[in-house]
Amino acid sequence: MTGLLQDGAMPAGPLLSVDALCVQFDLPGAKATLKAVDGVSFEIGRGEIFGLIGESGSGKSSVARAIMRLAPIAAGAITLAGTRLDQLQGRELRRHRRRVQMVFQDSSDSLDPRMTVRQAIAEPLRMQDAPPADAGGLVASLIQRVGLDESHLDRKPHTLSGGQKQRVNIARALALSPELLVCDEAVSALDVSVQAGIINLLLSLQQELGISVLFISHDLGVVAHLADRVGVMYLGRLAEVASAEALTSRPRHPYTEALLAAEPEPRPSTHRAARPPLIAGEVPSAANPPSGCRFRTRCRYVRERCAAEQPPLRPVDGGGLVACHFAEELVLEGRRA
Amino acid sequence: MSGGGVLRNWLLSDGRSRLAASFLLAVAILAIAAPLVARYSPTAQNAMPFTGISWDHWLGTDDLGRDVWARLVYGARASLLAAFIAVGIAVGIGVPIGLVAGFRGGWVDAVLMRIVDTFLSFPGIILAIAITAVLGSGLMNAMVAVGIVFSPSIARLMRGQVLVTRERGYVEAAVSFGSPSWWIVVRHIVPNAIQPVVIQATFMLGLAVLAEASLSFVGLGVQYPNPSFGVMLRSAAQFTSLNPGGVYPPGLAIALLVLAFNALGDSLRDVLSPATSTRRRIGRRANRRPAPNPEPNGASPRDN
Amino acid sequence: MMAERPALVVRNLEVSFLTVDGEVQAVRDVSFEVGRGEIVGLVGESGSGKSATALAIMGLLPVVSSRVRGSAMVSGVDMLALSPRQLARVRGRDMGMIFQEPMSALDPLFRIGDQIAETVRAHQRVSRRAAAARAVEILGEVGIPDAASRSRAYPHQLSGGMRQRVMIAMALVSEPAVLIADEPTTALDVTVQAQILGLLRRLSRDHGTAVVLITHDLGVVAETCSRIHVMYSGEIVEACGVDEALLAPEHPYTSALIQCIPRAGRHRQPLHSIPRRRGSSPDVRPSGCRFLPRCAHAAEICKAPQPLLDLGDRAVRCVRHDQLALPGAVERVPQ
Amino acid sequence: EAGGEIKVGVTLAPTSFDPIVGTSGGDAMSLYPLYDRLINFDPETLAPAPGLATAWTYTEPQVLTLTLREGVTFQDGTPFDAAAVKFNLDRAISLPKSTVKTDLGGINSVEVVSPREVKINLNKPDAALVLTLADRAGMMVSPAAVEKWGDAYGQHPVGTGPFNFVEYAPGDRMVVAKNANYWQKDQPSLDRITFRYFTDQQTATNALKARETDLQLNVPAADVAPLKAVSDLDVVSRASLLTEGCYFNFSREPFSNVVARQAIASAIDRQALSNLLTFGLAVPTSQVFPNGYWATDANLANPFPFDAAKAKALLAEAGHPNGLEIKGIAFQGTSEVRKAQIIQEQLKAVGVNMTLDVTDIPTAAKSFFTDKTYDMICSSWSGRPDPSQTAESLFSPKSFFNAGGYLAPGMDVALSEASSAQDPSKRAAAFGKVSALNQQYVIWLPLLSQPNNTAIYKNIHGLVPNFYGKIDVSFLSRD
Amino acid sequence: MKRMLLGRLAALVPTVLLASFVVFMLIQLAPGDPSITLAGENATAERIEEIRRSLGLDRSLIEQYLTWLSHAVRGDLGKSIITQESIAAAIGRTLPITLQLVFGALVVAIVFGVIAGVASARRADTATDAVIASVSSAGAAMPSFWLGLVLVSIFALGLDWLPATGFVSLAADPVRALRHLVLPSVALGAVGAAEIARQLRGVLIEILASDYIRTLRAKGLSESRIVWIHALRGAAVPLVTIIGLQVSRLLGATVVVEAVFGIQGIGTLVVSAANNRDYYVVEGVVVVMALIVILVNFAVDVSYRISDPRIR
Ligand SMILES: Nc1ncnc2c1ncn2[C@@H]1O[C@H](COP(=O)(O)OP(=O)(O)OP(=O)(O)O)[C@@H](O)[C@H]1O
Ligand SMILES: Nc1ncnc2c1ncn2[C@@H]1O[C@H](COP(=O)(O)OP(=O)(O)OP(=O)(O)O)[C@@H](O)[C@H]1O
Ligand SMILES: [Mg+2]
Ligand SMILES: [Mg+2]
Repeated sequence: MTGLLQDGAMPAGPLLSVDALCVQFDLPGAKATLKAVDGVSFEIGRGEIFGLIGESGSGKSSVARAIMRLAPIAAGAITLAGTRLDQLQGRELRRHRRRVQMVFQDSSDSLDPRMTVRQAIAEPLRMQDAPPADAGGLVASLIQRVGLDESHLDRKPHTLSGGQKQRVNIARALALSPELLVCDEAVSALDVSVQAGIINLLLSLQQELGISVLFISHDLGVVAHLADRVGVMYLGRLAEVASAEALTSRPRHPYTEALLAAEPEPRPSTHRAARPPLIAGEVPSAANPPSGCRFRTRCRYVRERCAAEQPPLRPVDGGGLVACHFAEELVLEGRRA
Repeated sequence: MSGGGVLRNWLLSDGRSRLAASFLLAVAILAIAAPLVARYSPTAQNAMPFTGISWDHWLGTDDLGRDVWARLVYGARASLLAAFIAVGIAVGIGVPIGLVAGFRGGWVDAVLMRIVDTFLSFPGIILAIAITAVLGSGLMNAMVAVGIVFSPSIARLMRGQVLVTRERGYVEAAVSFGSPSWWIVVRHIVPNAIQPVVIQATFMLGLAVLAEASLSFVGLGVQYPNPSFGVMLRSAAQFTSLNPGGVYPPGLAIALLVLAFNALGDSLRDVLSPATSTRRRIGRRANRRPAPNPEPNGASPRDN
Repeated sequence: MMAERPALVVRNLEVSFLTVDGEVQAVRDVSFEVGRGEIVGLVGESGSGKSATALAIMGLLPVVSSRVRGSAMVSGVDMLALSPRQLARVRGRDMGMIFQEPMSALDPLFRIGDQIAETVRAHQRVSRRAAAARAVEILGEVGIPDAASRSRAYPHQLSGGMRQRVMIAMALVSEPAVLIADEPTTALDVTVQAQILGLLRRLSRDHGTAVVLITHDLGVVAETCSRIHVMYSGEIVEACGVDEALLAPEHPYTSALIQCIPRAGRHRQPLHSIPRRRGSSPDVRPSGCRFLPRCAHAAEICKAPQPLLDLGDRAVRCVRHDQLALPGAVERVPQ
Repeated sequence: EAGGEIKVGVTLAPTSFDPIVGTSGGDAMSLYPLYDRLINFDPETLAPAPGLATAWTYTEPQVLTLTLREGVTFQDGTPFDAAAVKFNLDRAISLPKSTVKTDLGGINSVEVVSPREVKINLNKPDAALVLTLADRAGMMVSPAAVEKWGDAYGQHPVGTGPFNFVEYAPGDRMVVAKNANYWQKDQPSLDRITFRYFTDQQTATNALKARETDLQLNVPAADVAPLKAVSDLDVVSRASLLTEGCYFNFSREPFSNVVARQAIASAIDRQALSNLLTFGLAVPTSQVFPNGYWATDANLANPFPFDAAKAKALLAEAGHPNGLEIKGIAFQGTSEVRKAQIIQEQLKAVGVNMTLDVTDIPTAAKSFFTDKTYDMICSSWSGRPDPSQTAESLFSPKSFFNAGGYLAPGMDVALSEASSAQDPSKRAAAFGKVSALNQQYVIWLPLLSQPNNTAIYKNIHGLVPNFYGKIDVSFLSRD
Repeated sequence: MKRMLLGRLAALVPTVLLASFVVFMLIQLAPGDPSITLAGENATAERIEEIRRSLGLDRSLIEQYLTWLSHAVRGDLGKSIITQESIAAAIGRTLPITLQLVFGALVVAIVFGVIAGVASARRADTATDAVIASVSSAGAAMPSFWLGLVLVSIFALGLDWLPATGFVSLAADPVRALRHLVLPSVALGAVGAAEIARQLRGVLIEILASDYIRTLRAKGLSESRIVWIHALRGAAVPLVTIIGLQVSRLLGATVVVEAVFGIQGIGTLVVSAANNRDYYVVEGVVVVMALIVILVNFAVDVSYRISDPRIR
């Protein structure tokens, strides 16, 4: 078993492994179903930050919610350190929930407007079978851990700023000492300076606590900054998985290339190669995806085989995984510099 | 400040709800202290009918020579009690049904909502008449009927609220750290879903007062010889030729009571829903206090 | 470029809102101009007054609860001095505006073609049919394929990018001199954002439209605009060419903003984060530099009121601008 | 000037246009224009007067012979003759739905003697029969029409009356038009009458005030004064047989005890009742019949006038020294409920607490008279053309209205004397005895004698009020 | 769309059945009995029992209901126990009257409600708004029969402008019909107008503050076009909902108002039938009313789909 982590101190094997995950939704009215996630597999190592990026509707949140057991899992396996999360039910499921915690995008919606910050952070603790003796002290240390002070504990959410609310959410997610933290667009709604603060916080938490993070964003810059490895999703499938560094400097999938090209960069024109957008049109409907390679309708390298055959996610030289028939032939450009 | 501005301030300011609340409080006190303030028994026929206003009879007497003021005061008792009973029953039936339907969903929801729809498909007063016919006459029975009639709309409202609340992020968060369903319902869903129900219930208090009047008018819900506003209005309405003014004391009492409950409901809604409240308050403040007066340590929506 | 009269000239714009806590000033002393065919960026953090500025120019702020002072000249007419009726006549004809949320900004109950045709007929005496034809034409121009049949679609039947194209078509159908775009791409995917920004650039160039592009994304400004106005707390703190701002910001806030953004080659390194303000209330504003409570370079002199210093091709609201060597988007060779 | 149309406001909609099927006393006013009765009555005395029968004699004590008017035809052209009379009476006795079966219970058979003469054979002497034929039982319907319509006759009434049925919108209005072939010369004067029925008394009054009706029957006491104040409007009041009073449940305590009933009789202040209930218009009475009526004994004094102290004493004597709880019931309707409340309050003053349930008339009547689940109901007696009908109904132990079948000592003798005597003065004396017994044993407690009020615009002429309290508007005329 | 509508119509069947069953049980459970009424004033217990048997009232309730239902589905609502009139005919006679009344009241409610609602939303938080709010609160606070009494005493008896009582069919004589319709329509419609004004104000204020209205302003549309074409169209769904609810309320409220104006509509029919325990009339009327309400709700549902392209 060749894990990505070479460090022998860690127990062997990934913390989380997602195998051929499918998430389906029944469309209201019509009798059709929508495959929001269609056969996605990846692993997250212990202490690793795994980034997931993709355009709106590509199924990022559905993956996250499936891991949280909040979305219906149609097929596939989700294994957390040997436990099949997807097969847990009832009490058993509730017991295991604490092991994976989530920070949601909408920081205010995920806090009950009627609860004080203290109550919100203490709530997961109360829900445990054996609540910790010093819950109060724990709450106080958590709030400081996320960079707020105890004076915030008795406030109601609506008196806090977006960044402060997101800090409270993080504190609450940490209360149960999860092994995996899922951040679904946790910084997307925030101003850049606030976003920077939260990113710094997540980084320091990850480094100090050694927890694994699934970090979802549509902002390639942020994901690339934070993650060890990044998965690129397109229409319910993974197009490419690679280390952040490799992905940005040497993309192997045309979609990744297009994303990099479209990323607006705050650099003076002198330091930036002007490139026309490499991609036209928008993501097709997930209810009725293209045959074969799902990206083929927008791909500038499209060939006949793309419509006929679905490219598997396969290893390529250089360590990454790519779902493109022609990954070896194409010469793709990385970040503009 | 323009004349319009003054009028607007008077009507739209919190004064309106304060006025409503004070009025209701006054009515409640009068009702409780009825024996002290009434001066006569509400059923004593101790004068000629329709004496008109006098020192002995502040609001005159009714068709049986009873003191209208005394009957009004005791009637407030009956009408307020009736309103609260009806709304209590409506909430008591409607909220659990809506909660169960909204939270459980599926066939439970389908069955409950079909029943609710059925009850909603009868014109309310007709259903109330039918239920009163079964339960027998009398104020309490009539208000039980009104409560039953009101309950489906509470159930629908509650269900809708539960459906919305169930999808909120904090509920999902609670699920994600393993909270049991009962906790989520009790701690998150009910407190956050109940607000519109409370507002609606306030409006319903007014509607119940009106329903009491209507049922009394068709002769149901009356407990002779005890007064309620509806009973008084009905009997006064029988003598509009002889005593045209007779319909005003009970009619105005009903209208004012309903008005007060509605105003209270309105202001409750304003206070509870931020969208309208700020708008309204801004408009008011703009007129009243042009100078900036920042409140110290106001909470900010920004930071870092 | 300066030979021509600018398409939009804003002078000393002040906007305040009447709130529960009294009158709150959201925009103060904002002046800028935009020439024909020029795209000017307005950036700043949330609540810095970008939208308030735009809405004030358009005359779209609530009449009851806001106060606007100053002037905004479009084709020689001061928008802020017009009566509501006159304003309605020039809106959409001389000035157009597009908004952030293309879904909620279109009337969901009307076909897009009709919504555009309605705009045409509001300003020109043309037949229904001609207006409809014009709608199809402009839809084609903003890159909507099969415009004739798509014009009969309802907004919800379109994707986000398509809707934003419709918004642009609607704003430009009467060929206004000025277009104000308030975060037009924030709700869109990056790939679509790139397309829309390209479209804006093309249209501005082809029609000579002056564009005010409001965004909080410095990347977007860098790719689209020639000049940038950085707003902080209702004031313009720095105004200059985009490249100058990114290379060598002179206001600490501009610099800090640039430093917040994750950058290639600094994987996992802590990002710069503008420290939290000390006073918690946004309304208790310092009489001196408004950025002072959060500024890393604050000095005693900053407590004095700060005028916008005119430095020729650049304006900065910082007395210490010449004492500081602030980092930009690229490592600078020390001078 | 003959001709024209009038609109009559009535608060009692007819229950049927088939006279023997209808259930309400108020039907008569709507039926009079359509039907003639065998016997009429004198409006002043209620003495029998010629109707379709020009003469009526007891040829034997148990045989009543009627001589019929000549030249009368039904509105559908069917001749009116002895066969028609036999048809009608036989129908009234045999039709399952008939509501006059009891009234005609004394009839054995009906014989056609000649086209103009009918013989009615009785089981026993029945002085009341003649005036019974002045009411709905004497209204003659066309045999041909009954034949034709069968069960639906009620929707297509045909009589010999002065007006033809035109249409009826149930509960709303009935329209009748002049019968050009009416047997009475130059009658009727009007071309058309519209009856408008109102469920609400005030609405009826409003319609009158707004001149949407020309006259209103049975104006309640409360509206008499206000309507009198309207110019052009007359209110005609006339004493009637309608008497307010209370029924007791004799089948159980407390009112199986005569002393308790006497206590109630003493507890009621009739003048106060009149003042409140009728604004002083009704006349206090202790007899079932109104003053001035031939069956009324003007010399009879009330043995239990209002006397609260005595009422209390009687209560104690009856074994209720600490007061009494009784269950009362009242019919729906403004006046009924008011009456009950006034009496409730008056009884309270002597320590009798009466609870009060209010329901519709049939249900209340069943509860009280058939099921006997209440102690007392204060309502009224609407009167009958013949006083014997009244006396039998109220005092005979077999009567429906005698809840508990109480028979006062000597009452049976007095009753049969009253119904079988032929000589009016002897009958009057017998009724005096009946009334005296009623006063003593408080069987039915008479309280007020109600006048009947009709409000009529001054341009309408010919109103003849009567003791019976049911006005016939057929022969009015207008300017 | 058509299939979907048919499907939804079919889904209404159980509601109607349940409604008819509930009413049937309710009225039969009520004390009292039509045979008492039929038996007349001084009937014997045996006579009443005989009538009960002949009416089939001695059978079990379920049996009676099923008999009723088997006739009803064939369109035969039976005959009135008391008057022998065909119930279908009785409803056919009274329903148009009540519907005309309900229609008049709806017109009053919609016209006044929409005008007031729009006016106060456009001038939100001004004196106009305050005055409209006060008037409409007062309108909603008055029992409609009381308002009826007051209107009659002022406009019919006092000023003699309009008739005090009665009813004329619109088909028979439109002018007189309208004169007769005015007062009852106002009495009935006032509450609805107040309700519509209040709710519409709230909805419109929200809509007028929405993004797409801002777009319309930015496009340079006139304010009246924005309000009357765009905003009001946006308010159509809630507006139609309120109107739908009003129909149900009005059908009930006529019971009371018909008495005040001496109109013999379906309300009067059902009340007097209920008083006489004329079971099948009550059942027939209430089921027809429920059917109307259910159909109105269905129509409301359908109109959502028409007025809002997003709902399909
Ligand atoms: N509860 C649901 N019911 C039906 N469809 C859903 C549901 N949740 C998501 N979808 C659909 O599944 C697909 C994937 O959605 P998902 O939210 O996972 O995408 P995403 O990548 O997170 O997008 P975004 O960036 O917009 O958050 C979309 O087409 C979405 O419309
Ligand atoms: N209608 C209003 N009433 C009161 N205050 C307002 C109103 N609109 C805006 N403000 C205030 O004015 C200031 C500037 O707001 P504005 O919307 O212009 O910011 P912005 O720069 O556009 O922010 P964002 O990036 O979030 O859109 C803020 O403090 C805001 O709270
Ligand atoms: Mg997502
Ligand atoms: Mg903005």
